[in-house]
Amino acid sequence: MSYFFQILVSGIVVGSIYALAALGLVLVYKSSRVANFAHGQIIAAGAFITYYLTVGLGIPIFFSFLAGMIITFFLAMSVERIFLRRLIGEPIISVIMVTIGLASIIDGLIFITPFGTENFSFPPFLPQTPLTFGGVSISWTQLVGVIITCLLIGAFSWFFKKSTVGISMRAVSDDQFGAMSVGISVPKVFGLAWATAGLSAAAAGCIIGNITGLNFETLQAFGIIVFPVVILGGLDSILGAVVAGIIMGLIQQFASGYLDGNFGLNGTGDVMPYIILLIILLFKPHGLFGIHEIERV
Amino acid sequence: MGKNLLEVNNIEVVYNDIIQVLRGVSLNVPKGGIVSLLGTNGAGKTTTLRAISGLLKPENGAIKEGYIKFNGTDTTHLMGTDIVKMGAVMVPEGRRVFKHLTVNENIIVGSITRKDGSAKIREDNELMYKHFPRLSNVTNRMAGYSSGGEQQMIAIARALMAAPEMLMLDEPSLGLAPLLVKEIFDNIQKINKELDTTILVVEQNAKVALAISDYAYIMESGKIVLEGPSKELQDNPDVKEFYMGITKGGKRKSFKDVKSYKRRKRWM
Amino acid sequence: MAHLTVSDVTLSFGGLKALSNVDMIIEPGLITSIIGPNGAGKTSMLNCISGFYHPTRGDIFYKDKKLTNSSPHQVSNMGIARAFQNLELFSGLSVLDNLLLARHQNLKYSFLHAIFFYGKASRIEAENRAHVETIIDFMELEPYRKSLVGNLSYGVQKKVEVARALTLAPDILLLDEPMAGMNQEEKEDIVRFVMDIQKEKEITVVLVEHDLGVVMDISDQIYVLDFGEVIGSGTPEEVAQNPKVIEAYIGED
Amino acid sequence: GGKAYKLGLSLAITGPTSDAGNPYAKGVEDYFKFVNETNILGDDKIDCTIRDDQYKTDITKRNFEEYLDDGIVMYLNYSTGSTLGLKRDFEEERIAVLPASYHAGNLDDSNYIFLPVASYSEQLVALSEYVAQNHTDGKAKVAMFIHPSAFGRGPVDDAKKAVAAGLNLEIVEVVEHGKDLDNSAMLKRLMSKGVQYVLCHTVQSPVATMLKDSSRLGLTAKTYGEQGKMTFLGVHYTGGNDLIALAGDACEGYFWTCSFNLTSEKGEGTTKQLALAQLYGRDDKAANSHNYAAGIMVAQVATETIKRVKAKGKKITKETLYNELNSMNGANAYNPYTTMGPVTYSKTDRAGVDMLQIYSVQNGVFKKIGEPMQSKFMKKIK
Amino acid sequence: MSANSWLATGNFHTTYRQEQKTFFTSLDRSVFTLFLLILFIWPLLFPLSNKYMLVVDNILIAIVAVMGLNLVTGFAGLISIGHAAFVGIGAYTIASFCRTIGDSHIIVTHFWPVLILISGFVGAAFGALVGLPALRLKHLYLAIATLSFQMIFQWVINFMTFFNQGQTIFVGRVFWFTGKVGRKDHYLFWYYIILVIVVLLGFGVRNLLKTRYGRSLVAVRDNDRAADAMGINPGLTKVYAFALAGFFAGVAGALHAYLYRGVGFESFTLHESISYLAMAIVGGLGTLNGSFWGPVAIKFLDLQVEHLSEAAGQYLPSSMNLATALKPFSFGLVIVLFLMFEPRGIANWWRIAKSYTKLWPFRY
Ligand SMILES: Nc1ncnc2c1ncn2[C@@H]1O[C@H](COP(=O)(O)OP(=O)(O)OP(=O)(O)O)[C@@H](O)[C@H]1O
Ligand SMILES: Nc1ncnc2c1ncn2[C@@H]1O[C@H](COP(=O)(O)OP(=O)(O)OP(=O)(O)O)[C@@H](O)[C@H]1O
Ligand SMILES: CC(C)C[C@H](N)C(=O)O
Ligand SMILES: [Mg+2]
Ligand SMILES: [Mg+2]
Repeated sequence: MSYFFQILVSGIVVGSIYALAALGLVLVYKSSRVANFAHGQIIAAGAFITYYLTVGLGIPIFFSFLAGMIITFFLAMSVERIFLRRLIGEPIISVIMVTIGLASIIDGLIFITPFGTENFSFPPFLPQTPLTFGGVSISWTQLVGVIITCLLIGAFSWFFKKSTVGISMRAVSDDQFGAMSVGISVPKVFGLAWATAGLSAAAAGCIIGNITGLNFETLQAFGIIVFPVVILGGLDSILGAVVAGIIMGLIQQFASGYLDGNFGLNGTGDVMPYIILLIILLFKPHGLFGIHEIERV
Repeated sequence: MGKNLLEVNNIEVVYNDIIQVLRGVSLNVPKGGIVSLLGTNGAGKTTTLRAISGLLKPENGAIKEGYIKFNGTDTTHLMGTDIVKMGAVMVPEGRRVFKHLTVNENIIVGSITRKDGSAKIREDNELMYKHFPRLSNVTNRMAGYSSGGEQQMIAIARALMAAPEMLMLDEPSLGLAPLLVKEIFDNIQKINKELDTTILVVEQNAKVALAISDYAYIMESGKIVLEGPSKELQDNPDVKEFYMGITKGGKRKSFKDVKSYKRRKRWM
Repeated sequence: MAHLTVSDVTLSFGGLKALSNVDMIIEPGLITSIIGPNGAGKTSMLNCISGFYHPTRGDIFYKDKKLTNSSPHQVSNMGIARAFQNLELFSGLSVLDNLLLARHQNLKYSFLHAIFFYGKASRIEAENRAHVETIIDFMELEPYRKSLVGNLSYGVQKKVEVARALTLAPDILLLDEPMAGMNQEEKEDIVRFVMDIQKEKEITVVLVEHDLGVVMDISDQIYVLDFGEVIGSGTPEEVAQNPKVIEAYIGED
Repeated sequence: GGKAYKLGLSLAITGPTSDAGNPYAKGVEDYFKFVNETNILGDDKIDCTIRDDQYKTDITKRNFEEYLDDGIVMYLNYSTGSTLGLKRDFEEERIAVLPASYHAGNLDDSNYIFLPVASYSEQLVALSEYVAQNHTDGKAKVAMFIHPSAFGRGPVDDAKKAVAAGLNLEIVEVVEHGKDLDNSAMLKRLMSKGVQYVLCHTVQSPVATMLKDSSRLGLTAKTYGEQGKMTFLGVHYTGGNDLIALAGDACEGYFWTCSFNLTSEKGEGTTKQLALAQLYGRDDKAANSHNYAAGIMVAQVATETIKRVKAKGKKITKETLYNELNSMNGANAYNPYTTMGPVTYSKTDRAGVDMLQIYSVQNGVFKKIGEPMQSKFMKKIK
Repeated sequence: MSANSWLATGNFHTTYRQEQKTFFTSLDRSVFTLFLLILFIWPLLFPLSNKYMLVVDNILIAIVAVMGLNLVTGFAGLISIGHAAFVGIGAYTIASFCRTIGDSHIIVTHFWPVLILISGFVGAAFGALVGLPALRLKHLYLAIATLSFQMIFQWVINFMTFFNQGQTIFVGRVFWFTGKVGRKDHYLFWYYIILVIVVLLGFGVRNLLKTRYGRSLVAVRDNDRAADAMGINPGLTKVYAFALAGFFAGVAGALHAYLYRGVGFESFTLHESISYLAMAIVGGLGTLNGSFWGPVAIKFLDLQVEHLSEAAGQYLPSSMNLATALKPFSFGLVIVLFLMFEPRGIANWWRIAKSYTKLWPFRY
């Protein structure tokens, strides 16, 4: 039984980290309807920046974590400013392609640094002994990860529901021209969306980096892994990202916990999310919490 | 009536660098007045409003000649946001409410450019429901599900939340049932009186537009072809026939008769 | 025999009843108008007929064929065409292509013919092009033939909507506020088209429109909807006298 | 002026596995530079083009064709996928190839691929033998933690064959890992099945994640074979400084087989390696990487082969080099300073260094455990 | 017709059939024929090294694949992030034959044109299957469904022993009338084969686009509700679009298998899917000639960037890292800059250039 609960808890913990990684995609999509294929690179960049601040400059981890998030915030904002601003109003697919190109550019930049090919790990700064409850254990890193996820997600949910700026960001995704007519600066909204996405990506990068060690390939792959999560959640729903993240985390853990090694199957944790996603989409074509396009003819 | 709040001087607008739509349009809107702009399809009315509110760029259009002054400041090449901040807000053609936002969220968004504190904004928010009591029942519904008339009201309320000095409306009566048209135009008049908001309205429904406005312009093929106080235009026989469907005899002419003849009036 | 019969149709969206127990008979060869306040369910009615919505209850028959659960393309293949209230054009295509698309079901040649584009495909395409050209003439769209629809002004786009529906060569044409956003003169043009469509092409017309002048002048029969219910029907004279209709829709003048 | 002998290397300097490919490329580059600068081949020079293929077979093929067009006499390759994919071209072109992939399948139906060191299979079997020998009570229960691909699965089959051939251990489970962020459940399952040893054959990153999980769950053995805990062991690409970098303290006590000398154990070879790195301004990370050593090693073998052919007064061609490689045995075995033992090739044996050293992480560096060894079962199951 | 058939200007069509022609003037036709002729004889006049011939062949295969992708994504507006998997399906169809009957079986070596066609149909079948979600899903949801297909494809190939767990499955050398095609002529031989296929498929697409089968694709892209009302079954059309794309991909995959004489999963990964998308977009979505420009541009860019970074590496200190980093960097930069300034792709330049000259072939 404790095996089952361990899988359950691990699934939830891993899932909330997925949710955090997915959050950035949701934020960008929510205002601009663009799927950002460079998200994984931003996650990696955020982690590397934080690492450099911590180890290279010797800043205490708490501050470097914050600083890493802030730097990535501005980094993402300038990426939007420089590369995506011109494309406002162009076909979405061209914009998506630009993010793919961006991913390549960031790859190149990271390959110039040692981070591209070498491996690092954060110095341990949390207690190493895990928290154990009745045979189920989670590590401090994971716990902190879950807490940060909860904080960020709570903050963003509030922001989009209640603040005028948040509402205006949703408005932009509904109708850009309408938004402009009431004086919303669409470019500013996009900049802000990217910036906040960068912030959450940095947080996700640090947490993942703490768990897996800092390996560019691994970190950058999260940009793709989170796609089934955001789609399942419904693309523009923050709550959706959380729920879907946890579902995906559970699926992965249960798949590798119960399927692998049985029935001649193996490595199912990587493919199950996609299969389940397809099945769920058949019944819920807008994901679990995605808004239904209001289509009236 | 005061001095001119808006001054459009001889503007020429070109889309995609080749399609010239406005060929020297000039018009003035006095402070506190209601001015209507009438014209045939494709005359360039919408384009004129876009030019005034700095929203040509997203449509790949540009002002090539002439200037626009709002409140004495040259706004010819300003962006939409800045023009809204200066106090000129447009209610776009086809309403364009934010479908997936609730009615109240739609209205709140209108205040994005304001800096005068949340208390004042909340007050105005309440005020909107006084102006449009119909909306107070549906504050939390998705705006996309509202009826055409409700959407028009939402769009106007949203624009009013910017506390504008001048409100521009592009065909507010489009697709509305007769009773609602009356309601909307009553509202427009009330807003003009109570909030002292200057109004520029583009309309196809010449009858109602001329009834509430002080002054009117008629536009065709990118030019102003006729202008004058609304009262006078109402009595102009050509306007009567071609914009209001009233025959020379003063009776409404029947649509059944259009088949037999086809005559067009073009002002040159 | 009645052309199109709507019998006891109810349509609900969650709690909201867009149509309740609506009965209608659309007589062949006539102009039937549906009027009513905004949100009364007029468009929903057209949507039910054309297959975009499926009634929660009740049935719709066309020449004894039940089309209650048909999808839009099936309905249009049966000869019922429609123009939309909120422009649903192929805005990235030219006027010509928009109309050619409406000929889809009339182009009967195989995929292989299409790939090699010999004989049949080429001949049929040319014939259809000629047909489309007559519609362009009829609706006076010549100057816009090659323009991108999305760049046209609202009024012209509305005309293209009607033209496109007409290109389907339907038996019944459903028009949803074709004159919205037009001034007097342009309305007169559209009225002229509609009447020609009915008389010359012998097409049954169902018209949804807010301009009472137009509706009263040209309809043979009118149905008035309010909150999804039929509150009156009959000839224009009958409807104009109906107190319920005056209260809900027309208002005292 | 002397002649220039053309060689080509195609590998992943960017993209997947570039953490290994990058230092590897540096090793090759530096050693050839050294050869040319110190006139090891007299007036003759080696002109080796190095090109990135981002771990994609299609690009590797393109690079290979270009090298052929240029007239290379020996080819250095990298990944398992491309080595297998180009196998037929190697046969047709009759060109000797030294890959960085030690996949046993490289040797099947092929005459021109020369593994620099013992195959992954041989290494995994050797590790299994080590476990079996050093386990004290009864049969050792082991689990395999492998890469979800042919690269990961191949050696497991050989290990199973060895068990069938009498190797005294029990393979309880074979885990193909995904991109898991948490291995707690898996580790607990292995524990509950009584697994005492986990043999890894994959790349560093998943191993690092697993070791971290195990160590925080307190499942990692403090000493080899500790009762009620798990001892982790792994093959070539699971270890090295990269693992230490990723896993930190969590990899204390990790066992690893490798045929290369590590700079953490001072010796004549490693001194030379470090000197070479210093000569060409490499940073510490590259200098101390066993992948750097692996790169140097293939360059050494290539150089040595050319040198021997030259010494015999023959022309340097694809053919003469191939024949020379095949006779690199017995008294002619070659001893590069980077490896644990001599390189021996013959018509029937195209795996180079057969000696394996077991290393273990102690205080953050890999330290030698015992003497170099050789797998016994590998010969039996062939 | 009295007007000069060689000039475009002052030339009016008097029947609708004239408007359907691929070439409006004899000059167009002649220039195009000459162009084709050049494509066929240049390799004989200026023999290329194997490497470059391989590159050229690769471009042609990519053109086949991208033509398909352009049909589904460009014309029908359904973003597909799994196109490489379809190409893979084609390649693995050939591989399956090799696994079951042997890679040098006469069917594989002699009847390869049939096998290529079969691969196309298998691709089409999978295309239709994967297109099924398009009945319900839209936009990015659909795009990610295709991404899922990509992932599942990769997993299955890597998992199944029948597919050699993703490791290379060899394909034997083919025969031509002159006998076995050896290593020396291999790339040249396939150049001609693929070129013929490209020309045939190109004309096929060109024709298709003039007919209901092409127009319906564009209709569902622009407005699928309106298409529905016009009597076009949008669901079926979308499935058909995917099937069409699958066919092209399948053919491309089979060609890839024969050209590389082997099939391994690395050639059909997500990364490749994204490259195909890049080619389609850079070329110009929704244009036929874009399907030609895109692959040429991207592969050429790839080569140039490689040369550049290698050349730069010679002058840079600690060369390798910088030089190799330069590759993804400048590659991404060129694509991004290009799209920033020409989001409609090269086809748009082509259109502009053409409207200046009005004299060139391919009046697409
Ligand atoms: N984005 C655009 N690109 C190109 N041409 C345009 C664009 N928008 C409008 N036009 C053209 O400009 C002209 C004027 O259009 P506009 O929308 O201003 O007319 P309007 O007077 O508002 O007409 P309506 O009453 O029908 O709305 C039309 O001929 C139209 O085709
Ligand atoms: N897809 C839908 N989902 C939910 N509610 C809908 C939907 N379509 C229509 N409705 C509701 O059904 C009612 C009738 O709408 P409908 O569009 O038929 O009105 P209408 O009579 O055409 O009005 P108008 O004159 O403004 O066009 C409205 O209350 C509308 O909000
Ligand atoms: C880094 C590579 C040489 C090893 C890799 N795992 C492969 O065999 O493909
Ligand atoms: Mg307008
Ligand atoms: Mg309606």
